[in-house]
Amino acid sequence: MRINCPFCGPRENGEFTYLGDAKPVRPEGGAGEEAFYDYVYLRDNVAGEMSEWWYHGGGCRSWLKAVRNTVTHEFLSVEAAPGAGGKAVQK
Amino acid sequence: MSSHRTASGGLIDRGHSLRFSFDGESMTGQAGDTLASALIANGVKLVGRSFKYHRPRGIFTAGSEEPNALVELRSGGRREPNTRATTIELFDGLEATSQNRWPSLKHDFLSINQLASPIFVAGFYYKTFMWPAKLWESFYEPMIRRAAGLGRAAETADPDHYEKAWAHCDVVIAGSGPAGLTAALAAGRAGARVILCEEDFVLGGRLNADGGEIDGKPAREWVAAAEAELRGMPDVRIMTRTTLTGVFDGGVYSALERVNDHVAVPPEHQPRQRLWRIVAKRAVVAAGALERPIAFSGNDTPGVMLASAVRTYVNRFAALPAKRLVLFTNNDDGWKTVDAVLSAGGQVAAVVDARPAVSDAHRALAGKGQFAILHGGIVDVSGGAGGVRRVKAALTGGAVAEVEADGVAVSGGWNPAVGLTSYHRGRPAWREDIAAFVPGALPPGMIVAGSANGAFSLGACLREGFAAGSQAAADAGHGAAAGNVPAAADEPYSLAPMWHVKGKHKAFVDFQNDVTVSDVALAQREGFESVEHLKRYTTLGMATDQGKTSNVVGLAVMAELTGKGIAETGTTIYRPPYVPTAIGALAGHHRDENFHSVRLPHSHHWAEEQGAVFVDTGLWKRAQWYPKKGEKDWLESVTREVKAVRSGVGFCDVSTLGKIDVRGPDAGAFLDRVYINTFSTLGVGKARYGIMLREDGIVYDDGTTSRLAEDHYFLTTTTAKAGLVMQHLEFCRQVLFPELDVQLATVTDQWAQFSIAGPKTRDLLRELVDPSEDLSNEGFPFMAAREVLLRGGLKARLFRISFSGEMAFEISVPGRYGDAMARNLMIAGKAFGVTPYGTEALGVMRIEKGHVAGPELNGTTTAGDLGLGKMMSTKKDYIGRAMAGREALVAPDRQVVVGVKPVDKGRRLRSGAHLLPKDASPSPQTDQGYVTSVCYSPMLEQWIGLGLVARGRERHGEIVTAYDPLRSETYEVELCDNVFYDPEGGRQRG
Amino acid sequence: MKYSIFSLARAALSGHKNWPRTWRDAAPKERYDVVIIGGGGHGLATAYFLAHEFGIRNVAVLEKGWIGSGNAGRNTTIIRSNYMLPGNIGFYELSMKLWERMEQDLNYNTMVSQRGIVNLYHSDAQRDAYARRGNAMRINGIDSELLDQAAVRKMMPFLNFDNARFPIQGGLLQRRAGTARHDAVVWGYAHAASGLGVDIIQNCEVTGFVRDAAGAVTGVETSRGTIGAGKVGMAVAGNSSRVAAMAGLRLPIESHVLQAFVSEGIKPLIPGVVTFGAGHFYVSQSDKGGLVFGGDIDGYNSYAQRGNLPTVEDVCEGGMALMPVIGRVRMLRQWGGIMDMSMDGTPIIDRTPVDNLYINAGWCYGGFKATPGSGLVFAHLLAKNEFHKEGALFRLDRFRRGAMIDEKGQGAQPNLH
Amino acid sequence: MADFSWTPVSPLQAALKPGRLGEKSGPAGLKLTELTGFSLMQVQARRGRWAETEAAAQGLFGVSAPANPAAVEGSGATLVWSGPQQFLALFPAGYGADWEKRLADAFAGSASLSDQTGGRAMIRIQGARARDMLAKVCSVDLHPRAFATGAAAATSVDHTGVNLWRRADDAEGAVFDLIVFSTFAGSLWHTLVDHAAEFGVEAGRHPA
Repeated sequence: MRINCPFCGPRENGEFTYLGDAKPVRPEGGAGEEAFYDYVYLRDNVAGEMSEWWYHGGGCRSWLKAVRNTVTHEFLSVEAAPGAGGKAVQK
Repeated sequence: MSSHRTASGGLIDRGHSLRFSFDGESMTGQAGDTLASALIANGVKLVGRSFKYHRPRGIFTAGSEEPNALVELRSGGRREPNTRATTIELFDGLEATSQNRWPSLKHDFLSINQLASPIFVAGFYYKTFMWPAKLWESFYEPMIRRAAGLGRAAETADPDHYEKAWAHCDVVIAGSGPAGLTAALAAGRAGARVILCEEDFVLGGRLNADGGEIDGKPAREWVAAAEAELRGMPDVRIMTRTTLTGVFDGGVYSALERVNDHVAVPPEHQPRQRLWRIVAKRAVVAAGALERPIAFSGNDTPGVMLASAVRTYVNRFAALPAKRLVLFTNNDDGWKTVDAVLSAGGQVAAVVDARPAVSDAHRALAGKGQFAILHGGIVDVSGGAGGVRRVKAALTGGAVAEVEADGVAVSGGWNPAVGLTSYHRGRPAWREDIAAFVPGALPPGMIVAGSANGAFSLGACLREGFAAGSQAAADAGHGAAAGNVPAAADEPYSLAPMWHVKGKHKAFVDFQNDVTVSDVALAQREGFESVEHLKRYTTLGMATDQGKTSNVVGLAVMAELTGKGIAETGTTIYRPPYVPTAIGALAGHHRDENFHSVRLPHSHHWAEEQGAVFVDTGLWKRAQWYPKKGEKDWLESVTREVKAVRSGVGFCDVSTLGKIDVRGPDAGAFLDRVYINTFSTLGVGKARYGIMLREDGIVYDDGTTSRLAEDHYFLTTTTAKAGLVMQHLEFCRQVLFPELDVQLATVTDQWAQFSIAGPKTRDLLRELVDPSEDLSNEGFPFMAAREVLLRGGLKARLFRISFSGEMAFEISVPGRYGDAMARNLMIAGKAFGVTPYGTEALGVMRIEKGHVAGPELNGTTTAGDLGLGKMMSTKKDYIGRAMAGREALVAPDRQVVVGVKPVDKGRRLRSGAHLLPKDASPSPQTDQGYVTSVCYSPMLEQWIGLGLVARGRERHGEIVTAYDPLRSETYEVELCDNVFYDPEGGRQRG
Repeated sequence: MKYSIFSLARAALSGHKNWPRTWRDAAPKERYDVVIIGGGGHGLATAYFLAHEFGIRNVAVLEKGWIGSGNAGRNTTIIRSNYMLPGNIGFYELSMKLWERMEQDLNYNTMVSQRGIVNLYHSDAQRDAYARRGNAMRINGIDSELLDQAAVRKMMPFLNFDNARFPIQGGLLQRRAGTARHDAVVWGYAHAASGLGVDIIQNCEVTGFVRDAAGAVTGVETSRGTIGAGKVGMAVAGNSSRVAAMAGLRLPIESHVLQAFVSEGIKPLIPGVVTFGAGHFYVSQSDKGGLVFGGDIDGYNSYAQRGNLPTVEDVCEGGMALMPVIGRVRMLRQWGGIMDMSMDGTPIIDRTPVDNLYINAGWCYGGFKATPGSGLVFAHLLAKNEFHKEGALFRLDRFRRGAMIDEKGQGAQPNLH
Repeated sequence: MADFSWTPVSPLQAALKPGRLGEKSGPAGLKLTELTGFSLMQVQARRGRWAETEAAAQGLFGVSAPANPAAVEGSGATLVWSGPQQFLALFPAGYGADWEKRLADAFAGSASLSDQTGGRAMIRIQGARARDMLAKVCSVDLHPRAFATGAAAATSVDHTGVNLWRRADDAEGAVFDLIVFSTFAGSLWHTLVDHAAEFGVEAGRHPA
């Protein structure tokens, strides 16, 4: 498997660590147990295209959001996490 | 020359003889031979025994698809079981031994299994050996296991080494037959970076056996010219002895290069084999086709061989497998064998052709060779271990003919080698016109050409290969190929499918696993009709050849029985690797001490000089203790180290802690979100202990973090979690809280860090630190942190933190001064009896102080369980806060950290003992926790420990039972506060 | 027909022409009391126990392909009950006891072979963790022994004791652990269940649930038509999320690929099962002589039933580091199975929020050894609508309550379990 | 009280044995040299401050900071890309003692700096077989066209993070520089030497 790091170019997947589904968004602090339960535990786990977090820890240490097909393993896109590098990000 | 060596011809080096032995018998072959061709040249017919029935078997093919001719190659640590004689390049001194026989190949005791073969049918073992139950394990299974397997693994560790490598190209090509070579020429001429992998040690594929004419030249000449042209291209790499074995995602291909299998022992510094990971934009699979047999009674008799293999041995290796041969074919291609045998001076006894008629040319050939053409099929072969003697054929119309012969060549047609094309689970498609499966849905970036694609004529192979090479190069961004497609004839194939012939005796489909036509029928009868059930029930195709010669025949027989047709019946899933691959090669360099890399703290070599004993902690080697002469065991050394610290001063390298620079204007706000406690309010020059949770509310890691400047925190993690915490913090920074302006840098290696502890710590530091620095309790209070100047001009960071509970500091200097720091600490502390201590003493002192560590931070404990619940801020959001409040995580009966000490002060404690109420009998209901950490406390002069115990904090003073059946121990312990030593903490503050 | 050496011998006289089908080839009926989705080991075992233990015989097992085509037919065949935590430990021991009588129960030789498992340890901390585990097993009446290095060496002298990056210090041994012939387990349960009247329906893919006005499940839509059901149990590990989604449920599960490997057959070398404590590698040897081995999951969500090279290399590196005598033994085949990786590494056997729909899922890579226990516990729940005492903690709501059963302590990250 | 002497010790002090290693016949296929005495600063732009960071680099070194994987030769320093909007500033042995302060002043407010001098070792890999050896340990395509002079990569060798970049070729062929975490350096050195052994290695050490 090769992952096309937007910063480094295509790299061997051994350089990356997988976290999982990028769809769940961390609730605001006061959102309560139920919202966090959903965020922490429930997954769509789709057979097909899925956006997901990968960490290029063996390279540029950027978190990447990839869209990958879980049936074919094909990567459709790989983009940097919103806060990768020194980009300014508005809350 | 040997008995079956032809007088001339072939690609062997007749001037270069090689000695070798088979089952201890000495023989001679030539350079350019394989073991198989050399055995054939020496007239050897019997080379192995089958798996189940131990039937005598001979060489069946001339390639990596060989089911029968497996040997043990070499000896001792280099003994290599199940090695196909057909792929072993002959070298001088080669030793090969037949396998799965006892006492000898000719007289094999377990060939009595053949007598029981009426019972030993497919799946028989599922129906028996069940009664009486206990006999299965004591008798039946051991008996089956003794019979298991073919060859033996080596007796000692493999003495050779292996390596792995990466290669990158535009186009990787599997196979260097006519299609592969033209693909390489086309892609190379277009300017593409090309890797051409050839399993064999010469290029050319079937051209080496079947010859033919290309562009008006003999095929071998054309191959030589093509090779020369390719070798002249700087971006074309030709890799012989290299099999493309797997197709992975993203254009990654695995290939096995047998670098030194063709010599007795690899030259020094060279690997035996090399595993390549080839990254290619495009792949051209020109892996050819594999001839398939027709199943008939006695078809496993030594001397029965695929027709194409006969031609390979005769034409390429100048070795005659039979002096008087019967050809059994259902297609024109098989007839090429007649030419080959006659030209080499052999006789053809008869051709049995399954088709009702043959061409005029073939009839003429029969006249010239003076043999009969029998239309029909072979119904029996007689012979035995000594090889084929007579062949009986049933003719169309009912007559039976018998001929004397010493060999049978069989051709049931060709199967494209679809393996590589199917490894992404694309199902091959059935093509009726050639009665074969051709590649179906291909992995991305793959093109198939030539006979691998079902194009069996030489002309078509050349055309498809050239087109595929051009296409692949263009897809990879290169221009058009120069030159014309080499031309050759499109010879007819004219196949009439035939899969098996009914006969009286066993007709084998899978030779190695002894699966017969009747086994397939039995499987069908019992409902194992799916091809996958067929495979699993009969073991068809599961032998070392992966069914390369048997699968299609087997499923064709099944299709006939079910009446479903072959297309609907389908194939089983093809699985990599294409050829079995040595586990050593897949491991490469990573074995023995090189299994994983080693991390050494900067003071390692100094510690080595001190005679330290080291312990593996993750990848680190850490000093565990520093034995002194005369100390009888580790406990004595560790006790001395602890006492020295607690009464004087000692130091320990703690550089393995993860260290992270957290910088930027929002560094404090950032830390507030990742720690349960607050760091934004920490003053510059101060340190604070912090705890991180996972988002599920469980403790993730702990450590001390110091604020060195308004916008700079220095965070430490545990040794074990260093990398993971960095990853987690980057996730927080880049994904969860990207609005915060914070930067993270790993500085674990940058700082050599030492803990200096003991009442005389300040005395030592006053020696080491520049006198201008105020180290007094007021000038440098507990939990202060700042940069200081050392004598001699070096700057260091000094932290007044204590893990040991003593008056202690941690001092950091840039890594390259770590060695000097260790040495200087010895000098500075000499007058105070400074004692270096290792991780054991560190552990003892942390247990004495009741600090939690790895065994308590086990991934299931909450901050509350650890007695640190009060640190959880209620004024801010942080990772894990919401989930930490779930009912079961705050339940009153949770197992929480307590101290444990034996009631009998002389008793040793052991981690892992479970804790039960006093006098309770052990049961799941009475199991209330366990001992997590223990040590001998030199200060308390007894063993002490920490444990996780249900409601533990309410039970201080209670006597409970420590139950340790694994070590046959049961004893009483008292639950107590987890701080055993200096609970008021005066020592570390003083 | 009863299977035995006598029936075999009799059949041999007639050229094995009279063997009946191992299980009946059933066509779907209009309605069943219980429909089990998934003709793997768990589904078939559930059907068997429904019929055999609870007398519910109007049962169908629906399989989208051929029975055993999922993880039942693509695992490394290990059986063991060396668990540590309440919930798991009793359950896996229940399962182990059922393995020990399976041949007699099913009249089918599933080749249960209790040659033991050794989990090697390489550090004091690992030893302590195994001591905790082994003692927990003993407290639950399960055999376990803590071996020192000498004992391991005596048992497996071919391991790398002398030249290792992480020297072997000892191991935790469960002698009753071992292996079983995975396909035979599927066929054995099919054979026995079919004999009790269960309909096993292959090539029948479930495409949806039939719901009544109240939302309760009353049947399933399949590629072979609608089939009514009193209760529906799903046992489709690997695809649990996809099937649950048809009922509108989201699960605390991710699907991951686990690769497994077999070598060419060699003469007996490895006595039982051995796991490497300093790398991702475990191995046993089949009755045919192949080394059956594996390691860690590939680590990314996948439904592809195939993995990638880094994991292959990682596993073989572990193998060579542990036993360098296998350097010249060849890997013959590699394959991948889709694991239902749950959020705490522990399975789910429970009712669902949808009436009449029951779930058996989340087996991570421990599903094979659980087969008989899972069948019995799930059948108990389906038959009585009550939890079996050894399956009472595998609840779906444990994540909401914070009552995770996390043997590895990795938290809500499935690819780390 | 005498002052203490603070002698820096290379992380390769014990591992590196200068001289000919591996295959002894013929000319050495490659040279492996530890470069010592360098200073190294990790520079990470603060949020929204990449332009200022670049300007500061321009002012100090007379070149643009690398915005993509490249190693840029500036006046007095090599700037090696190490991730998005961050780079390593590498100074040769003997660069002025006030280097840290000069950087701190220049990048104040625009970038966060972390001294990594003590945390890395630097190895030069050069010679006719340099690429053949690197192909065994490095998954990056180092073909001269794919990895031109000045190209850099943050990648992993033997599961260890490294920064690798290509300098101008010399008479014997390609020249690569590599920096690695100092506590892994000895292990990596052995790995490199093992993989280079078949080509013959000349091992040495000299100031960066």
